[in-house]
Amino acid sequence: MRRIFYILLSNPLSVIGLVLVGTVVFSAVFADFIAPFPSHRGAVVDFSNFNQPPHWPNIFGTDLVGRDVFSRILYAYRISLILGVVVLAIAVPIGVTVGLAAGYLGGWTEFCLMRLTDVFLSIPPLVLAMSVMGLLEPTLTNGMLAVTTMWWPWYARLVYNVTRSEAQEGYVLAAEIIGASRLHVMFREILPNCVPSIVTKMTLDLGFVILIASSLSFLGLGVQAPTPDLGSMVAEGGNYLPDSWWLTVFPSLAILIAVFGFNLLGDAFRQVLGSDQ
Amino acid sequence: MNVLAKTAAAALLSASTLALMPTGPAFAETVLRLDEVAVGELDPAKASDYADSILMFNVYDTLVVPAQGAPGLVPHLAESWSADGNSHTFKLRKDVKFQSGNPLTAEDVVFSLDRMKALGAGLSYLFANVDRAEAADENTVTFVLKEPYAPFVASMLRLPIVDKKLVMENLGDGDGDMKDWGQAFLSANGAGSGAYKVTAHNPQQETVMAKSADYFLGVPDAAPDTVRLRYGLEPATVRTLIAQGEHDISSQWLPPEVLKALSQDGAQLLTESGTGGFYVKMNTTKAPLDDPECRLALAKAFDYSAAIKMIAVTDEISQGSPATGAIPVGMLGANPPSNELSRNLDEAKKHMDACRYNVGDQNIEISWIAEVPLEERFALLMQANFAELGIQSEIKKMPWALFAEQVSKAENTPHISQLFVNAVTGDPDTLLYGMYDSKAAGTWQSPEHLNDADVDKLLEEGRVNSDEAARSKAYHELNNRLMAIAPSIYGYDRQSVFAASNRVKVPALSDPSKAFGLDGMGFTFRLMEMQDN
Amino acid sequence: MSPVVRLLVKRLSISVIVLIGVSMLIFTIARVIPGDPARIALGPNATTEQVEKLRDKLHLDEPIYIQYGYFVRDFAKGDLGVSLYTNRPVTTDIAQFLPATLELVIVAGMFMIGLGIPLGIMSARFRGKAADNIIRVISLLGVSAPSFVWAVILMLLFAFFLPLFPIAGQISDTLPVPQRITGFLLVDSLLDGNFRAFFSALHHIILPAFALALSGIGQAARLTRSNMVETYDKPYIEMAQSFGFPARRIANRYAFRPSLIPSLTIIGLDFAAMLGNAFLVEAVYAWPGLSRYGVQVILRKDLNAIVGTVLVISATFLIVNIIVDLLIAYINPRIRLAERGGS
Amino acid sequence: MSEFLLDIRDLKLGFKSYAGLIEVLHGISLNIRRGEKVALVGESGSGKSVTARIILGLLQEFSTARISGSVSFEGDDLETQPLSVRQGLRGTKISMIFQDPTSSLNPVYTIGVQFQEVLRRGDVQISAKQAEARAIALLEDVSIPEPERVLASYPFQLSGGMNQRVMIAMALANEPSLLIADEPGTALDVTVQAQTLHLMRDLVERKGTSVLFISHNLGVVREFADRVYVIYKGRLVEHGRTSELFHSPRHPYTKALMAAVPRITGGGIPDIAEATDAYLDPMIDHEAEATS
Amino acid sequence: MNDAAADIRPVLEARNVSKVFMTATHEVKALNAVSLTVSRGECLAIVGESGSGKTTFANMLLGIYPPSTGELFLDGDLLPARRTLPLRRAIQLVQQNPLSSLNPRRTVGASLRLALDVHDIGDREGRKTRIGGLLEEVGLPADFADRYPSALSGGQRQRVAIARALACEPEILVLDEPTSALDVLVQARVLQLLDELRHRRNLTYVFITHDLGVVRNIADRVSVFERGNLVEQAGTEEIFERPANAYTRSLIGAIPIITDDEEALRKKVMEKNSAG
Repeated sequence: MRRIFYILLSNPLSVIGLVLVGTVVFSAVFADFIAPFPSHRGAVVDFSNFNQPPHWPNIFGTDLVGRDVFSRILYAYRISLILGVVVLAIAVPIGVTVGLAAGYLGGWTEFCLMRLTDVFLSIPPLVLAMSVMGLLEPTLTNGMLAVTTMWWPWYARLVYNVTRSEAQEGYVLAAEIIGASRLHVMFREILPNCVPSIVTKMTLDLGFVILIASSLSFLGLGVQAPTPDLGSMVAEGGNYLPDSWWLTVFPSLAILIAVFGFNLLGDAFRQVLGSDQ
Repeated sequence: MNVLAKTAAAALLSASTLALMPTGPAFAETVLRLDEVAVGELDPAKASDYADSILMFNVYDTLVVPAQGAPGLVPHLAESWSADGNSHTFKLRKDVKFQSGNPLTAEDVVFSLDRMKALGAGLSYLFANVDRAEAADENTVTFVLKEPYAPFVASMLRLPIVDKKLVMENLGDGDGDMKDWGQAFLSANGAGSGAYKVTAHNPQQETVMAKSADYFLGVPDAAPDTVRLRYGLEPATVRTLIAQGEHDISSQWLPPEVLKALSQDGAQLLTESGTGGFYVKMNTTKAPLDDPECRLALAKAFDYSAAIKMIAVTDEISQGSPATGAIPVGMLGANPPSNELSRNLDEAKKHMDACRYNVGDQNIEISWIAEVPLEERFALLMQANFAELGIQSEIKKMPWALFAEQVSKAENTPHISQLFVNAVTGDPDTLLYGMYDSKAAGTWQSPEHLNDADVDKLLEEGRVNSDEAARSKAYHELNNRLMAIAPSIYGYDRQSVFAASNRVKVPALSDPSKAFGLDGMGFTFRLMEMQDN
Repeated sequence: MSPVVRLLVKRLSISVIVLIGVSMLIFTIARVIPGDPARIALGPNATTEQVEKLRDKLHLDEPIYIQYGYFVRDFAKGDLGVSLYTNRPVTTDIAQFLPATLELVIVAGMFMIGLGIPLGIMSARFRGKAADNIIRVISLLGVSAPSFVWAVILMLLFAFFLPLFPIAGQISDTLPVPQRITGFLLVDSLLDGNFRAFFSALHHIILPAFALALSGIGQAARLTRSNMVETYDKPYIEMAQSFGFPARRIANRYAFRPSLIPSLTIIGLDFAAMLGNAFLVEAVYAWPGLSRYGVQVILRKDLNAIVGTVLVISATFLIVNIIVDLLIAYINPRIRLAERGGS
Repeated sequence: MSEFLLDIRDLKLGFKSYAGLIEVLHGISLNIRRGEKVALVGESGSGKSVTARIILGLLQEFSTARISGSVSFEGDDLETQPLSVRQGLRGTKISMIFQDPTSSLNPVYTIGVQFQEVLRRGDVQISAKQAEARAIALLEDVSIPEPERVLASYPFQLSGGMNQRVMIAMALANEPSLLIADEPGTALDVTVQAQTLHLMRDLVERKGTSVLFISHNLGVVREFADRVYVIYKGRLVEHGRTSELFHSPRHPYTKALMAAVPRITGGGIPDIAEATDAYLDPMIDHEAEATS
Repeated sequence: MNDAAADIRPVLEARNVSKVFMTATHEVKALNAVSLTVSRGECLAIVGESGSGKTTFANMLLGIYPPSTGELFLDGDLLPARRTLPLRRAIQLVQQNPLSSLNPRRTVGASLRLALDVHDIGDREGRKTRIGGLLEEVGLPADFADRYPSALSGGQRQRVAIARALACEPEILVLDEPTSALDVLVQARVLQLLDELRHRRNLTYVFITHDLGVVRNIADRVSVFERGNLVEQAGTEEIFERPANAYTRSLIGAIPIITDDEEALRKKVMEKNSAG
């Protein structure tokens, strides 16, 4: 543990990542307390103060119906994080099971599962999510479904590759020779050794889920108004460029900061956990 | 590796020199560039929206056109017309040739009507009443109606005449004698007699049109030589292009803030005053909106002045003016401008109390059309307004195609839909019949699914009566009835505002004495003037 | 049969299987969704009879596997149905719009490879030093924003505030469009000998391609770096160092090429992912490509067009992957000369 | 000019880490005369490989490494030399042979290409044709049949023994005065290892190359080296002429090491006690005693 | 050294065992009609260089894959292609590389416990003490059960691997180069441990190695494999004093040696080689 902290804290980039992620998570969790206008997460209209550039107390300006952009960004973080966590909570177990089974059992199991994975992987991720999302109703639940559909194959791929190399390791042979069941070998012997790669990827992916979800919303396939969503904010604000720049620039920066933070942290984990072995 | 680096370096190098290269026009002809959000439908029988209309009015001709700066119709392809009971006879000009060189005859008019009715798309419902058309001779054509229809002649504005010979030469695969009625051909090519002919059509990008040299009315030199109608440009793109002098006329769908910014940058604002309005439509078959009291409550709770504020572009120009009732000001049967609708929360609450539903239990779905960003703001406005009555609501964004599909069934139609509707011929019948007649329920115009005997009766009266005063009375009564049962919230009377560069002069959109009383006619390119610069 | 040919045959056959899977998947999604495709196709004013007639014609009342059968039959005839968005056969639309997207993606791919890989090499060579940290932050930033954010930002900076580049479209509208030969404007204009058009097209493509490439550049740099750093731990690098080869030569020659083999697969995937991200960039730059078409048809639930677009994009994706595999086989002598097969 | 080709004095090495400075070498001094084959023998982790890398200057590039002491080559203290000079020695005056020949050759280039690069280090002007001729001659020196075929091959196409010979030929291609051999052939089969070692010994003797031979295998050291240094946990514990040292090991650690090697003459498995503090006793230098 | 030859009945027998592997392009014959027996309590060394087939043979003993042709017998019973749990339990393995043979993410105790759980040895309570006992039997403190392999030295890990194999209470241990990754001092101690365990538990060893020095000191009999063929088989002393096969002699000739006695022996063997 000491070593892990040492490595994390000795690299300024990791520290920045930690700070950024901490800020984002903190904002999302305590949005109710931080946001100067908590009611602006919903359908509030205030035509006495609409489309205003940054000023006090609307430090990021107001949108076209007079809502505080800063407050909405905080709530948008909340939605993004929920989406990211839910997507990963579903996609990771599916992908991991598929990857373990394909990588360890081999043969026809491997062929069928990996071809299935290939099918999902050969539709560019965004296109797949868009198709699912576009054909269903654009809601948060469907958004999660769409992003999950495109996400599990990556874990299947990752775990498959790790499993294939881990299966060559002596401890797997040892367990087999002792007579351990296949399930034991897969989940108790191999899986723990996939955990570092999975955790690293999950950290990076929390950022990328936010990114993809915002891309979907950008195309009009995301969370619906009045729920605050970073991608939709950029997309809608984009209509008013360059005059009402604050409508686009701040949500864009918000995406950048969150994803950047998760990426830095993911990199740090990769460094720490990668050198663990 | 080195090869890659060199390629990249070369690419960058050329990129930097490129920025310095002049990209002026290659030849000295005038180009008009405008845009629309939707793809223009080239097939005139399928035309229905604004982009389609622009194409139709320039590539094709109609028997009559609206008078400029005044109500009524003036001859165009037809020299004169007369009515005899349910049959209308038109005398055609003899000097008109299609762009193909084929002469335009009565036979073409008959073909155009048959085709329109056979395809059953676009605005063909305007001709549902027409039993048949007959060509008495080369230049005489008679339309026979099934029943009296007062605005029939006005509906001729929506019957573009198609070059029969050319279409017959280009029939595609299909069943029956007429195969596909030339749909494949006409979706990519023009077959009209209009002042402009289609030279290229890319649904993703643009339709390019060029002056037709031997138009029967002639085309002034000042009119643009080439017109590029671009599709689907982002508002920010249009805003920048106009500011940089690379675009001429924006679509009317630019948000007011963008129009404002452009006008501050020195762009001119063009207007097309309305034959239509912004309607907030309520599904009268779904609880709680099946109770008129509840609908009235919503109508009273709607903040009309906030809506007007939202659409203001400058102090003088707005995308709309306050509504006075179901019929826009200036149209037959409309209330005077002084009768502005306004919000009254107390009355709204009274209506709410009279409503048989308990508001707390109700959740209302407010939809908005994805292609029109402004509607989202109205959705938010309504959500806030209705919340003051204690009504919960959720906002739903709907792409146009999905909306049009869902309204076909009353149970799928959202509680609240927002629509911009206009009279396609300028006559109130073409505005109101499609929206409120019980027989017309379930089209995109009628998400109210209204079924009201009084309304039906008054609509019929307005339709069959040929006497102007009697029609006016019928439409006034209809207006009152529609206010009383409130199938819709009448948001505001609509006016289209376009931002335009100063390279172009469009009298029909800037000079009220030259204005046509019909949406889209203002974009008659031959009447525009390009400035040299 | 040479190993490379064997690899090609194997990859092609797997691709066909995958493509069949993709078509089933997307076809199923497209058919089970709520909404009546016939109603959507005919538009708001159609009568019930017209809708019924079209339902019948489209076999919409048959079980889904029968419908799929019809789809496969039509597909074999090169018929993907008619798009409601453009009212034209989907194949016509795809043929018209695909080249613009490919052109954009290929140019972006050149940026990705031409900038991303050299940055990655530098980063790996100076690992742990300031140059490495700077490059890592830059590439991480590139990865950390979706292409639409970059598209908007670049447009704001270099088309609006600093009007160096055009803001929309594929070529200046004052120029006649070169005769369509390949569909690629850059190629066609050159074949035409029309250099004005060529430079205009190049001028138009740089900003969108760069916006599209930015995350790819970051990705390629990161990947190249991490694989090279791993390669730096290999004994043959130490051996090269022991022979005193200059650090730069060791980086560019000894460490880079072996590390390119694992990198290429992922770079290939990234390249293909740009096909998807093109959706975002084409929307911003009004680029008349297949992705923009894809967004429109998805928003409109234009089923034939969705199925067609997704199939074509997936097929392109698979082809890119096959090309990448062949490239790897070319670079990796172990595959090219594989005589020991599975050992 | 010093009598020693290589003279290491009080070399210390530590690595900075989260747990503070970890000392790896505690001040070792060793030297090699011209034409002499000197072995550095010890267990894994004893510090023998890092010593080789310090001589080559490879370790100096790590920011966490802390090095002190002096390394003189041909009389010049390398630490005071500019980087370019030190780098210039590599592959020309000093070269190295690594443990696993197959993974030490670049997998994506043919032997011929790699050979040519090595020859260019010695002679920048050399043409491709000359390089090939020279490479063929060098490969023949290490008894490689069909050198042309080997030059056209990739490392994975050749056996480990063949790659080992290639590596030896490369290392000696520019006629270095010092060859560092780090556990050569450990990854190979015993018969192959024996053959290549003989071959290498003959070659360096013929060319008069000095060798620093790093190994954990006492048997191999006994057959190859003139002199032996025994290293234990970063300290030299015993030093002497090979025959002397093997005949009468005196340091407790050396003795244990010798005892632990199973003999082919039998005698059962030796009983080896756990490590004792005696292993850290001061160094016993047979030579110093002999001269004094 | 030859005291274990008392029990004559073979515990393990291979009859004409061959193994052919298929690659994409051609067949590789890894083992060619090998027949041999191992007596109870004996240590049989299988000696050969890479590609000799010695590992293939071990893998078939362990049931990782079946022979292509030929049969294997345990206590006179034919070993089936799919092993039952009791058959798996009877033959256990100690691998060459202690770094990879222990799961880095599981504690030593968990690794040992697996064997007890799978074969249902002892009750839940008893397993814990049993694990401690096993560790102590291989010379490690019982509290090592809570450690992860990364906290152990190479020799300690190999001891854990041995304890794990013993946990199954096998009859036969297949030792696949068990000490070749270890330093010479550690090797000696591990070999010592193995020798003790064999006698204490009356185990049968199949000792696979290329190190003839080790063989000389631990094995009762030696089988020499060369390219899939069993080329020579004899008592250990016999092999070293009077090797019959040229390949065996070249192996002996290649061993690095450190004493003059050994040199003399090697010289004797090599002379025979050049003579015969």
